[in-house]
Amino acid sequence: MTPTTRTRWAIFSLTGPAYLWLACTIFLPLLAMLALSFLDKSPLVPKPPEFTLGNYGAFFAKDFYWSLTRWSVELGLWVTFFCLLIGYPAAYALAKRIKGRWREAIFLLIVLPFWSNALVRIFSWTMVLRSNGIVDLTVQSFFPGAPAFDLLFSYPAVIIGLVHSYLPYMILTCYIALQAIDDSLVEAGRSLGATSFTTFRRVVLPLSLPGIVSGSALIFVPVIGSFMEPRILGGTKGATLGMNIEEQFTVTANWPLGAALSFILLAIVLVIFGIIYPFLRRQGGNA
Amino acid sequence: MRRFLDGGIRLYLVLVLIFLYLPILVMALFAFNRSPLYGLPFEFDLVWFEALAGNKRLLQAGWNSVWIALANTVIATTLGTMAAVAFGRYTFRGKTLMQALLFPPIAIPWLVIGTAMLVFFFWVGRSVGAPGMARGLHAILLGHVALSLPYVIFVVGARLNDYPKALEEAAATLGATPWQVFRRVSVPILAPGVVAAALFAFAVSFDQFVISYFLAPPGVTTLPVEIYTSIRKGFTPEINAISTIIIAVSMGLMLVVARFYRFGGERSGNE
Amino acid sequence: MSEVAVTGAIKRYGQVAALDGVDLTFADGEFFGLLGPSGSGKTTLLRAIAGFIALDAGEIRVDGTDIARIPVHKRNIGMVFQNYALFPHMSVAENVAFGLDVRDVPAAEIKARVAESLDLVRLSGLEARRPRQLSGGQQQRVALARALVTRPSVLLLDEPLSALDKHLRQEMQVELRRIQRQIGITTIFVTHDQEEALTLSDRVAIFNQGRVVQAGAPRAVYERPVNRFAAGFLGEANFLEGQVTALSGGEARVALVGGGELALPQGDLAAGSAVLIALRPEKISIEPGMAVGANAVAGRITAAIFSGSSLTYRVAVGERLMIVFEQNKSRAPLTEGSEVVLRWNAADNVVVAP
Amino acid sequence: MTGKTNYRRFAPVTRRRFVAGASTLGLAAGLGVGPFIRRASANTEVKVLNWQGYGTDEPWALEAFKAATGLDVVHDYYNSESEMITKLQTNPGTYDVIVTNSAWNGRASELGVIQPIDSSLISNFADLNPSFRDSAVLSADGKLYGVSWVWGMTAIAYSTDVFKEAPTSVEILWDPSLAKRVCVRDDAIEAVSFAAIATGQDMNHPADHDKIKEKLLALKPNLATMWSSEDDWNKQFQAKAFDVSIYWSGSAFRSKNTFNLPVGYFVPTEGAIGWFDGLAIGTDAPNAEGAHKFIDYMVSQEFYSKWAEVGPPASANNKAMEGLPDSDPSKAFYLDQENVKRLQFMAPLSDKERQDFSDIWAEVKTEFAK
Repeated sequence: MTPTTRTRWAIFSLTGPAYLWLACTIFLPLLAMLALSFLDKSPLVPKPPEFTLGNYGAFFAKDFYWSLTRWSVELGLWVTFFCLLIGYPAAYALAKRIKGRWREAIFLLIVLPFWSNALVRIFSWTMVLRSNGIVDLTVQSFFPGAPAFDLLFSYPAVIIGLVHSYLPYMILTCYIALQAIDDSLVEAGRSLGATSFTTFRRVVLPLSLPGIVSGSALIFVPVIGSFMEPRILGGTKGATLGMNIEEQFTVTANWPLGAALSFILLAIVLVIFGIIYPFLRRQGGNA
Repeated sequence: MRRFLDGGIRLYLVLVLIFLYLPILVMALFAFNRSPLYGLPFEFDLVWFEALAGNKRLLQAGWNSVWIALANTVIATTLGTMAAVAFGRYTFRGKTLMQALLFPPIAIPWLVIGTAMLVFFFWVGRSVGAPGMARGLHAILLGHVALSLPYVIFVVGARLNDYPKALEEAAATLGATPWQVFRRVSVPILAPGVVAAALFAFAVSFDQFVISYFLAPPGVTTLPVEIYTSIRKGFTPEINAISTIIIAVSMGLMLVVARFYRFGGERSGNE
Repeated sequence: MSEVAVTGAIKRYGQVAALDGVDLTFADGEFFGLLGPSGSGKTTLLRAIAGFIALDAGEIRVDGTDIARIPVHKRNIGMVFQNYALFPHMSVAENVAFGLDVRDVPAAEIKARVAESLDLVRLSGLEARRPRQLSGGQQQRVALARALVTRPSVLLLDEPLSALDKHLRQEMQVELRRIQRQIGITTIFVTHDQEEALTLSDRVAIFNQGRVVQAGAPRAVYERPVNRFAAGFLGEANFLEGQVTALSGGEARVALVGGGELALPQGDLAAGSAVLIALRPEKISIEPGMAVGANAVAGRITAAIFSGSSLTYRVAVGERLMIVFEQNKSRAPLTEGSEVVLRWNAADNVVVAP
Repeated sequence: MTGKTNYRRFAPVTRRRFVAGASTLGLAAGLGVGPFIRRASANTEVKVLNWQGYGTDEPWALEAFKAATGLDVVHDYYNSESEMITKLQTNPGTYDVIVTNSAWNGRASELGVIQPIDSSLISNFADLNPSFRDSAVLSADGKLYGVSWVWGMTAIAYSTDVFKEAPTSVEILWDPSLAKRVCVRDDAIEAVSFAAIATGQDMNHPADHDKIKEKLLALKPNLATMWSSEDDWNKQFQAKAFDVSIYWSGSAFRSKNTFNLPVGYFVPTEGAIGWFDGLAIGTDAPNAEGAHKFIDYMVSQEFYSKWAEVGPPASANNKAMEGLPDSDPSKAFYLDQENVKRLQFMAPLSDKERQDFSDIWAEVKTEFAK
C-alpha cells in the first residue's frame, strides 16, 4: 500500500462510519422523500402514484408560499444576526479575557440551558413576555402605573425566543475557534503597529471565521425551518414555511407536497451558502 | 483602564447569562408554584415534586432520555470527530459535497426526516421480513446519532482552523499507529471542540421528540415525547419539576467535572 | 544503525517537480546535511524518507529494504520538526515517553530510558514542565530527546535550529554534534543555513529545483563547487568570465572579459573555450598599489565593512564588483576610495560550470 | 420494564470496542437480527393507540381493567390523525385498539389497517346511541369497523367575567367591540368549517370557498392569537389573553370544573361542529380478543361514570349519559336536543378538500401575519 492509497484509506475510514450512518438513516430516507415529492400521492395509499411536478408547481403558483418563504429567511437572518451580535463578544470575552476555573464554569453554564426541553423553555418565555407576566409584574411593582409590558404574540417575541434557543451555538463555536488562536499572533499584530481594533479585524476576526460560519450555519439553517417558536410566541404574527410543512404532514396528510416544500427550503439554504462560500474561501475560512 | 474594561466584560457575560437563564429560572419557579396553570401570584408548594415522585411513567421517561442521550453522545461525538478530522486534515475531491450533505439533516424539519425514517425503516424491515425492526431503541438511537452528527462535525470543525498536522506527524514518527495518533494526540488537542460537540450531541438527543416518538415501541417513552404528547391535554408543573431536577443535577455534575478536568485548552504557563 | 539509499526519486506536484531524479546514499552513522533554497526539494526528500510523502518513482532503501510500503509509524525513525511539534497537552517526560508508551514498553523501562534520554540532552529536572513553559532551546532538546529515546535507525531533522537565536543556535549545533557522535546514528538534516550545514555535516548535498547539484564532504564542496549555483549557495564567490588564450606547461591562461589575465592549472581546459571561474573572497589578498601580471587585478575600494574579526571590501574592478575578505590583523584598514591590487594563487581559481 | 434492559446494551461501551460496536449495530439493524426488537406478549397485553390523556390511559381504569381481565394495557400515542394512519401502516400487527375519529375511520378501513369488529362480543353495544352506533362512517361493506365511544362538539367558549349573558350567535367572533379578544385554533379544517357555518354553507363540503376566505380574513382585527392545544388554551385564558374562542366541549367543561376557570360555553344558533370518536381494532391485532374486552370496558357506564369526574366528552352510551348525576352541568348540555340539532357532524373529507381547506387557511394566516 503506497502512502497515497493509505491517505485515501485514512479519509475513507475516518469519514466512512459517520457517512455510512448518515446514509442509512438520513440520506436514503430523504432520497425516498425526494422521490416522493415528485409523486401525486403517498406510496402507502393503495392507489398507484403517478409522477408529477405539481408539488413544486404549487409553491410557485400560490402567493402565500412566497411570503412564508421570505419571512422564514428574514427570520433566519435576524436571529443569526442577533446571535452573532450578542454571542461573539461573549465568546471573545470568555476565550481571551477570562482565565482559570471561571472559564470552564461559564462555558458549562452557557450550555446548560440547552439541556432543558425546548417546549418548556418556550412556555417559560410566554410567562416572561406576556402582560401580567414576570417582566410586567416586576416593572409594575417598581413603577406602578408604568405602561403595560406585553411582547407576547409579536415578531420581537419570536426573535427573542429563537435567539435564546440558538445563542449557545454561536457562543460555543466562536469560543472554540477563538480559543485556538495563539495570543502571540495578537501580540505580533500589536507589535507591527496595528491598533487593537485593526489587530482584531485583520488577525482575530479572520482566524475565528470558521467558528462564526459554523455557528451561523447551525443557527440559520434550523431557524428558517422552525415552527414551534413562531407559533407559540408569535401567535398570528409568526407565520413560517416550516409551519406549513408541518401542516402538510399532520393535517392534510399530503406528504408529497410537504416533502417538496422541504426540499425547496433545503435548496434555498444551499443557494445561500453557495453564494457566501467563495467569499469565505477567500477569507481563508476553513468551512 | 484595564480593570474597568475587565469589569465591563464580566458585567456583559453576567447579562448574557441572565438572558440565558431567565426562562430556566421561570421554569424552576413554576415548579414550586401551586397553580397548575402557571398562574400568578406565586404560592410556594412542593405539590408538583410530590406528584412527580408518584409518576412512574414520567420518571421512567426521564431515565430513558438520559440513557439514550448518553449513548448518542458517545457514538455521535466519536464518529463526528473522526469525520471532522478527515475534513480538517486532508484536502480531497468531494469534500465540499460531503460537507454540503450535512445541511439536509439540519435544514429539513425533523418531522419530515422522522416520517421519512419511519417509512424507510418500515420498508427495509418489511423487505427483509422483520417489519418489527422499524421501531425500538436501536432505531431511536440510529436516528438520534444521525441527527447529532452534523452538529458534531460543524462544532469540531470550528476548532480545526489550525490543524495540528505536525503533531500528528511527530507522533507517527515516534511509532504511534494512526489510531494511537488519533486518540493520544488529535483528540486531546481537539478536546475543547470535542467537549463542546458532545454537549451539543447530548442536547440534540435530549430534546429530540419527533424521532423518538415515531420510532419508540408502544409503552416506551422519553421525556420529550411525554412533554409533547401531553400538550393536548395540558402538561402540569410536574414537567417543570422534572426539568428543574435534571438541570440542577447536570449543573452539579458538570461543575464537579470542571473542578477536576480541564477541557478549555492546555494549561498555560502561569497557572 | 543504518544506511539509507535513495535512487531515482521523483515526486511531482502538478507541473512542478519537487524531486527530479535524486540519487543519494547516506552512510551508516553519517551526519548528512541537505542544503538548498526554499522549494529545492530537500524537505520533500526528508518527508519521503519519513514516509509522509509517496514517491512517484524511484525507491528508498534502508539497509537494503525498500520502505515504500512501510507506514510512518513502522519505519523506526526519529524526527525533529521545525517548530518541534511538542505535544502541548503532555509534560516534558510524557512527551519523551510517548514513543515508548505506544510501543508498550514496560513502565519501569520507560522511566529509565526517559531519564537517560533527558540526561543526554541535559534537561534532567524539567520532567514535569509543559512545553509552553520552556525556552526555545529547551524545547529543541526535548524534541531531540523524544526523537532519540526510541533508538531509531535514522534521525531526521527538519530545520531544527531555525527557530533559535544565533547564540543559542551555535550552542545547539555543538550539542547536536556531540549527541550524534555519542550515539552514532545516521542523521539527515535539512537546512537553508550554509554555515550550519558546513559546521555539522560529514557530508552535504546541495539541492536546486529538485536535483542534487553537488554532494560531498563540506570542504570538498566548498573548495571545488561544480557550478555557479553551488559556488554561490555555499559561501560567497566572485565569478570571473573569460576565454582560454594559451595552454603551456600544465597551465592555462585566461583573458578575462573586461580586462585582466588569469593563470590556472590546465585541467581539461581547451584553448579558445569560454570559462567561468569562481574565486572565494577570502583567498584574495588586498594591497594598496597598481596591478601587474596574472592573477592580479587593480581596482578601487567602494565599500569597507568592518565586522570585528574580519573586514569585507567591495572593490570595483573595471565594470566588475569583487568581494574580498580579510582577517582583522595588525594593519590599519584600507579606506574607501583607495586604489588597490587584488592577488591570489593560481590554484584558487576554480573552474565551474555556468 | 423490558425497555430498561434494552438500554443497558447501549450504555457505556469502551472506547476501543466502540467503532466495532457501532458498525455491528448498523449491521444488526440492516439484517434485522438485532436482539432489541420488542416482541409483544400477545395474550397478556392490549396495545392502544390514542391521543395522550384521552380516557384510555387513566391509571384507575387500567387497574380496574386488569383486575377484571388480567390484561395489561400498553399505550402509544399520536398527535394528529394523519400520524395515526402512518403509525398503523408502518407497524402492522402491533396495535389492538385504536381511537379513530369518525372522519378518519373510513380512511383506516379503506387502507386495510383496521379489521372488522364482532359486535356480539361488546356487551354494552345495545346501549349505544344508535345515531352514532349505526353511523355509516363507522362501517364499510356492511361490516362494523368502529364502535362509537364518545362524541362532542367544537363550539364557542367565552369568559363569564366579560360576558354577563351568554352570546348566542357565531357572529360574536366578528363583533367589532372584541378587537384583539378572539381566539381560534390553528387548524385548517376547524377554521374553514366554522367559516362555512358562519356563511350558511355545508360545513363538510362548502361550495363557495371565496366566501369562506373572506369571512376568515374579516377575523383579523379581532384575533388575539391562535391556540394549538388545550393546555395552551387554558394558560392563555388564565392570563386573560382573549375573551371568546372556538373551543372543544369536553375541554371547556374541564377548564371550568378542573381548573376553575370562568368559562362559559354555547352552541351558536347558526350551528357548530359535531364529531364523534370510535374505537377500532388493528388488522392482525396480536390480541383481538383482549381488544374486544377493552372496547367493551371503554364504552361501559362503569368506566364513564368515573371518567366524567375529569370532564370528558359525552359518552355514546345512552345509559352512561343518563346515569350522570344531575349536578354535572355537562349532562344537561349534552342531552339538550336543541344543542345537538344545530350540530353538523364531521364527515370524511377527500384529499382534495383537505388540501383546499389547508390552502385557504394558509393563505388567510399569511394575511394575518402581515
